[in-house]
Amino acid sequence: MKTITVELFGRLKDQLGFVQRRYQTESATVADLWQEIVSQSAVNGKLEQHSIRPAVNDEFARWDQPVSEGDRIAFLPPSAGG
Amino acid sequence: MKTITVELFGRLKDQLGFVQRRYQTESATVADLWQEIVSQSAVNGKLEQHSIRPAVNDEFARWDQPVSEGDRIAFLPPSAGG
Amino acid sequence: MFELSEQAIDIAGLRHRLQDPRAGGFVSFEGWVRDHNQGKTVIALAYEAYPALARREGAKIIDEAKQRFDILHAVCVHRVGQLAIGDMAVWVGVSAAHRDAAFAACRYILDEVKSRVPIWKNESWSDGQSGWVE
Amino acid sequence: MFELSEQAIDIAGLRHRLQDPRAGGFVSFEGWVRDHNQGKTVIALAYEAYPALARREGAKIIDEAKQRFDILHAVCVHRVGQLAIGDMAVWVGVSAAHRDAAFAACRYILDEVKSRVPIWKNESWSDGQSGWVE
Repeated sequence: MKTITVELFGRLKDQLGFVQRRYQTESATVADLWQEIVSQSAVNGKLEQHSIRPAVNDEFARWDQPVSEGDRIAFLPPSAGG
Repeated sequence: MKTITVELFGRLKDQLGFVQRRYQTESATVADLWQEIVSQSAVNGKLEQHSIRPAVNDEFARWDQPVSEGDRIAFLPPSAGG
Repeated sequence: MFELSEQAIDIAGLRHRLQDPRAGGFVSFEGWVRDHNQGKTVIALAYEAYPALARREGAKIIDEAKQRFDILHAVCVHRVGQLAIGDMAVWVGVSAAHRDAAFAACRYILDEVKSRVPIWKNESWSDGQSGWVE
Repeated sequence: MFELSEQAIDIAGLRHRLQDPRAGGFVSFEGWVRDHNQGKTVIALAYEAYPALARREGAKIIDEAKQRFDILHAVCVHRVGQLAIGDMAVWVGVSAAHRDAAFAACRYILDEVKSRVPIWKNESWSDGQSGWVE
């Protein structure tokens, strides 16, 4: 069991109902963690993985990146700056 | 014989040695007038008609425009703004 | 230089970073908050950023522009927080010896910032609703 | 709006002519006097215009840009008289609902003004000479 922090941005905060949360997880990869979070939520709809980009410890990350103890893992919807 | 005013801009002032001058001319068209001015000058070189644009009374004009009494006729080298 | 700003973007202060005796052209873009979007009347909006990532990705885009185009200086600043109609949301300024490079680099920076820098927009509409716009 | 100016171009005064609640993008170009041109070191320059024709041709270019591109406002001011290195020789500003039109129209106005508006440039070089540059 690893303790990590999950951060959400933009619409994901509304869809999943939190901004930042500490998690106890056994997920091996970032993708597994995302599926775990989505499966625990009541929300359907636009939570498809392909529209989301993960970041780990303030760096863009791959979905297959391993989850390590103490990681700060963020999920980002498409950018909409400008 | 018509009395007109000729105005020069940019390098033409240096090449032909004046800025503005009253002329007595029998030239029928703007092109004839240009040839008359060039033939009276000592300058050779870049006085080819195709690089010059004429204007009559503050409007761009055609080379075959007739010269009328009282006209203000300007000869403009290529623009170099910006 | 790429920055996030919680205050109104100070163009005068930024312009002098772009001045250079070798520069013949300067192109700038300003994104303003407009009063309509996707058929709705917008009354205000808020930008949220992921600051650490946004700054790093923004700096990377500026570097890319300097490598791809023959420019002298490039700056981009993006507002975060609450904005009103007419407020400046983003500013991009580029100076170069020649205008072609300045136009191309300004456009490149703007397009890349919009698509790659993690910033999100929450609009407030005239019907009392609000929502995230992507 | 197209103008010739014998004084330094006042950007702040011009920008407010382009503001509009419908505008989402604003693109501006500034032409600066640079310290070199065609292999020579430039120390100063002077712009001469044919004022009546320049104003009319400039206004025509602004109208063309408004017809060709989906823009809201467009302004161009060109300096005449003596300028030093770093001085602004020309300013073009365009506001539009969307950035594509603003970029395209700004570029169009600049290119057309450079080639069509009767203005000429006399450069002073570091060798003590000066001459008309086309």
